[in-house]
Amino acid sequence: MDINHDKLLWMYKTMRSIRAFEDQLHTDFAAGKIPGFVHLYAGEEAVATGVCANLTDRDYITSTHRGHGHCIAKGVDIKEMMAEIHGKATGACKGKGGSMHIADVNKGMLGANGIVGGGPPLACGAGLTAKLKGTDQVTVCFFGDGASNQGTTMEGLNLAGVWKLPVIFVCENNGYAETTSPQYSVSGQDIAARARGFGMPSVAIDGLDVLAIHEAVREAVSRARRGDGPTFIEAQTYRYYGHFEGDTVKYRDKDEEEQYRSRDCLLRFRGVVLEHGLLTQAELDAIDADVKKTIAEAVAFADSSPLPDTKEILTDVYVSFPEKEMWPFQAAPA
Amino acid sequence: MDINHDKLLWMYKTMRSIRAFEDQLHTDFAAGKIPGFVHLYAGEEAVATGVCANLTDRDYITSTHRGHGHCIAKGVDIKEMMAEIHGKATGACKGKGGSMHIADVNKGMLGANGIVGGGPPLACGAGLTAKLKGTDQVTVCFFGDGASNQGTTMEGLNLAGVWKLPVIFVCENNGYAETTSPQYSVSGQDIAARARGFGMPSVAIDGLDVLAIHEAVREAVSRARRGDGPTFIEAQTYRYYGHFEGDTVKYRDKDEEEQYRSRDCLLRFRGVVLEHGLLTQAELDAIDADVKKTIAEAVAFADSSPLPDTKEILTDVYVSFPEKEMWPFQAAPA
Amino acid sequence: MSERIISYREAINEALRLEMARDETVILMGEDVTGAPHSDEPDHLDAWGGVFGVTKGLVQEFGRERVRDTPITESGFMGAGVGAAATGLRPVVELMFIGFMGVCLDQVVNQAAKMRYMFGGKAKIPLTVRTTIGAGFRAAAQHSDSIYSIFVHFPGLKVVAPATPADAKGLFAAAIRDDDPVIFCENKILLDTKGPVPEGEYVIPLGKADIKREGKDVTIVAISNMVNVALKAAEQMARNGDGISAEVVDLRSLSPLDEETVLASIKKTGRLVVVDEDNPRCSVATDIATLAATQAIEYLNGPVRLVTAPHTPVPFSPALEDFYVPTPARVVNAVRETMI
Amino acid sequence: MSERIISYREAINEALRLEMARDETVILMGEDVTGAPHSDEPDHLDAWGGVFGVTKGLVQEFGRERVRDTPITESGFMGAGVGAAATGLRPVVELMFIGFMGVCLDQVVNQAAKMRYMFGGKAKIPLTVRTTIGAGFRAAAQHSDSIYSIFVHFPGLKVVAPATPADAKGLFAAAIRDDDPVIFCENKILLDTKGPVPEGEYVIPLGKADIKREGKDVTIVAISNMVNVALKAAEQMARNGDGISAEVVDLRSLSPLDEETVLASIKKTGRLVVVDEDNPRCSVATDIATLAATQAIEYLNGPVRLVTAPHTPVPFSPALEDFYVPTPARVVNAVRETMI
Ligand SMILES: Cc1ncc(C[n+]2csc(CCOP(=O)(O)OP(=O)(O)O)c2C)c(N)n1
Ligand SMILES: Cc1ncc(C[n+]2csc(CCOP(=O)(O)OP(=O)(O)O)c2C)c(N)n1
Ligand SMILES: [Mg+2]
Ligand SMILES: [Mg+2]
Repeated sequence: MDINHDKLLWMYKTMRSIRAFEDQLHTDFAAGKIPGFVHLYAGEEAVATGVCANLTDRDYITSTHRGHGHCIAKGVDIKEMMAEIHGKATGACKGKGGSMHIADVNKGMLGANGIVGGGPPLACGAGLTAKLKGTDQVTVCFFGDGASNQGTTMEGLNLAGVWKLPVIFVCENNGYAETTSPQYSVSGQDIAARARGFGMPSVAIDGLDVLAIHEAVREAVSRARRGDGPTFIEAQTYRYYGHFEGDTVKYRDKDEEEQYRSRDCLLRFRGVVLEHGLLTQAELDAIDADVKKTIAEAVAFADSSPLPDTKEILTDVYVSFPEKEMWPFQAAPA
Repeated sequence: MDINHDKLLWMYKTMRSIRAFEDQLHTDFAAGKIPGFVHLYAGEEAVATGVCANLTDRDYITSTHRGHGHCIAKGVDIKEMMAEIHGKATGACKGKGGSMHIADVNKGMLGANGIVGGGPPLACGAGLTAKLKGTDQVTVCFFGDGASNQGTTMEGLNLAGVWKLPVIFVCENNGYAETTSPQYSVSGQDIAARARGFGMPSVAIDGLDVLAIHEAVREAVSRARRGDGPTFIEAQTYRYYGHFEGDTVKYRDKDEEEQYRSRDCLLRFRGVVLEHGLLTQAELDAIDADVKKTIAEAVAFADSSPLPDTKEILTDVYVSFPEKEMWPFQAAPA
Repeated sequence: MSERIISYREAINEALRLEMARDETVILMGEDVTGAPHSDEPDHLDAWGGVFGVTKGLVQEFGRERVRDTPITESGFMGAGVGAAATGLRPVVELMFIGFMGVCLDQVVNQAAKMRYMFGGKAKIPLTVRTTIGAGFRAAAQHSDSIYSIFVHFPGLKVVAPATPADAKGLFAAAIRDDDPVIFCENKILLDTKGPVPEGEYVIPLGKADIKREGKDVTIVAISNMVNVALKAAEQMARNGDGISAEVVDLRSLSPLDEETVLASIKKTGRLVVVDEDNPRCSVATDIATLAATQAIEYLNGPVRLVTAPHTPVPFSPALEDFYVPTPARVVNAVRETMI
Repeated sequence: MSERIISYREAINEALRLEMARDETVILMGEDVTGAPHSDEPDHLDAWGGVFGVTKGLVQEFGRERVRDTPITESGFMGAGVGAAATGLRPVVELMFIGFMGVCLDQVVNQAAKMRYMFGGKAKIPLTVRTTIGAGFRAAAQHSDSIYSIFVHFPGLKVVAPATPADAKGLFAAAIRDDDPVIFCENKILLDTKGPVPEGEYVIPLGKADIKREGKDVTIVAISNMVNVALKAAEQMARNGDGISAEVVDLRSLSPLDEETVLASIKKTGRLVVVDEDNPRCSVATDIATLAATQAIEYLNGPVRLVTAPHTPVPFSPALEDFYVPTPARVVNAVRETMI
């Protein structure tokens, strides 16, 4: 295996961080601490991690409503993420975006997105910037099995193909779009096959195997950096919790979930690295402890952070706009 | 050949009528007689004709901005079409729609459409009605090579596949979307291949050969009537005039056009039917004369018809709506 | 008609159930309107009944053909609704949130809304689009819009936004029966609110505003949940020392607009406040102010006042979102300003 | 600055050329903005320069990478414009007709408009969307809309609609340089109109209305080509026996709105007529009437009058379309009605 030690440590830490972050939110949501719609990534950690292991800060990703894993893997600050989800002024978006809109353009994270299919056109745009500026930056576009049926997604595939953009489409097929399986929603053999119809290299891979994902994406990334255009990767994965927090998950069987849990990406990674002596039990345990601490600190940070001041409601809409036009036809309320 | 004599006569008459109708408009537009955007179908007659030869009045079609041929082949009244294009009260749409919106729902013609990609979702709806009402009606969705890149078109393909709708997608690949060739705009091998990615039977055929089209669509129609779902047909064809009237067609070479004209669908059809003794020269000539008369009558009808009364501006927006709300915040002008 | 206390959610479900039983051309489609369309196991069937549970129980009664889950393909299924409406069905299409209109607007405003006109009256489009509006759900900028104004802007559409369970039932039935395309706006915040609703067939004609509270000093025109905000403000003012008597007009139907009821109230009270949660520019709120400016200016004893959301997207943080949505206090202030 | 007489079309072309020369991050994309993107033969290159020839000659100067034809995939390339803007380009995206917004609205109103806010200010979207508006072209219901009002409705967007060649040049340059997303509305009917336009760099700040004619008896607020209609009406009235002196305010910038200029004029004249070709409900016209009703009611000496299109789609037949678009005669009538 030609992955260096640091990268293996990074992979484990990233997957573990995502899992711990999501488990924490799951608990805190149940306790009534978290407002709004929260879509957890637990179970799918290997995908974001295996993908982002190939990227630098200068590369871009676009994400989805289920974006926490992508954010963490792309290096968005965990404390700021937690504060954002709590609606605090110290959040990654000053509390204005919440779980569905966490972004950090400086880290190349172009935003979670509340619109299914919102990301693929944006990814083409980031790819176009790299192409026109002549950099070797790549953009990864994450989206779900459900999103593969949205016209905007298919337009993105075609446009990236026509313009040979350095974009990698990663379809996270977790078996469900809310309650609906791709068996019902995707016409044709499968999602990867559909992408082939757009003339791009396309593979379906085991989305629970972070090393396999890393490998497939590595190839795609070098293709993109070489200027050879887009690649499509369907990663077959599973989400452990409901579509969003509060979902009672009555549309699938409990044993399906258990079967997937038995193939858990973290368990599997531990097994492989220990078996091959790539990482030690002590290294893994240290990461576990470290992550636990990070998450606890993030919660404490979120808890102790102030709510945004109501004055903040008017800022960040525009770079410049006359302030009195922000309350048209009326005086600003006290 | 198992096409009966009447159908052959109908095919020739239909193609000839479309050609004559379009040539007339081309002349009249140049003379300044025709207002607005007019997209002519000349050159592509075999497609609409070969397709509609398989349909009854109870079947549906959706069309495009280049809809005259579809209308004529589906049986819309030629006089009313001509009057519509002239903006007259006697037009198929009372002069309210014009060339880009000719429709006749009673003939199963669900409208030309000014929005590229507007038709495929509508076609799915007509297919859904047939499916839920348990009739054997089919719907044919005509669209262009350019339209194949529109998200709405691809959504239509997927939805028809998922719901196994009795819809036939006929892509009229005439080599250009305005000035843009599918070589540039369609990523992947070709349009028919892309459709295969949606899991439906898909063929590319010679769109200048009305008999080949008739044959391919016949199979698709029986598949649809049997309840076996959608089919995709890419018909390779060519438009003789500009994208719209007034276009000076500088984006393609004159010899390309001449090459296509040498393979003209009408010429070819005449050759085949005469060679095989299926129709006589006299029959063909009679149709030519007949069509000439029809078109002349249509022009006379359009010319002598009145313009719509300005009162008509308010009608047909709704089935029911308070009349005074039609000029909100103001009195109706005199 | 006998009444029971049921929720806004139940009222809509009941109206849909009754209309589907009454007319077999009425069908429902949308994402997860049953849940688990890939499985026919009874346990899975109807797992959701729509993201807010509004359509629960319908698939058992009417089957998967008429209660139809869709892929995530809003242009596809919205257009299918339009095409089905043009060919003989009476579809109800669920668009989960009004903010998703961006991915399917063409089928609504260029196809459904214009088709009859473009065809010279030769088609009718009896389509009802059910969608949700309203902030306050901590759902952030893309899931909290109330952008009904953009549909009101388009000739060819009708737009309805009920504030009470009874209005929800009666107006939804009317929307389904109507032969024109209707955008029916359900407020997420109201789904659990309860009120008396007539049993059995109950239809409220579209296009009629409803005076939810009579008063003589000021007219407060409000929409959807803002009717409740206006009523609270009116009660506060009645209780207060100043004893202002406010009339609350629930617009209910945004297009067509019941100009008579609004104008009669303005002429009676001589003062106008409009409360609207939608974005302020080019909105139903400015339409109502325009009614006054064009047709009742000589009756006004003070300036018109608007109480709306600011010109910003909907913020996520509860601290900001609660400031975003108009409050009774802001309405009371606005009323005072009309008295200056 | 020296001026020449050039057309509205040439003015836009010139502004784009200058901005592309000045800033290499400025790019143009849209359908057929050159023509024949599949062929590099010089004869084919630039065959169209856009459907109205507005972008002719640019590809020769800036090449196919920066002057970029697109497939018919409006969501795809509009979104690519947004994504490119967020990552360091300054894209100009051509949407051929504003009525096509239905197939790509999400990328404009949910992505471009909201991104900065949702990200807490961590992105800027210097995107300019060029699109065409206006009836009178006999282009029927789907190609004749002037629906800028729906963009004005959305916080996060700016909206501009110039009426003269000089304004077209200056405002387009400003739109490109602006760091927020701007919808720039070119009127098809105005493309061939000519007027004096400064040479070289010329930038008109966004957000400023322009008094195109001074007057003292009535304020006529107008947008785009309606400015010309208003000016004709004003001239007629000046020549007429009644000798009414009308002030014509060209809004130019629809969002942000130049409230000061409009209000100052209303306060001066005491009368207001708004002329707008867009659909009347929830429109810029009702916004202007609302300005008067909320902030200048005590200055009004008569009712506000609106002159707009009817609440119908745009009809095709010239006989109907000419009745659809506001005329000087209707404006004159409306002015008279403010005097009653
Ligand atoms: C345009 C749009 N349509 C519908 C929704 C509602 N919605 C949110 S997530 C979701 C399912 C998405 O499924 P998939 O793409 O498979 O992603 P997953 O949730 O499985 O990660 C739906 C329908 C939305 N947010 N945006
Ligand atoms: C949504 C939309 N985008 C763009 C246009 C402008 N337009 C009209 S026809 C056309 C080309 C269509 O090409 P194709 O689908 O190949 O049909 P053809 O004209 O060749 O018959 C374009 C771009 C439109 N009418 N609608
Ligand atoms: Mg999924
Ligand atoms: Mg074509």
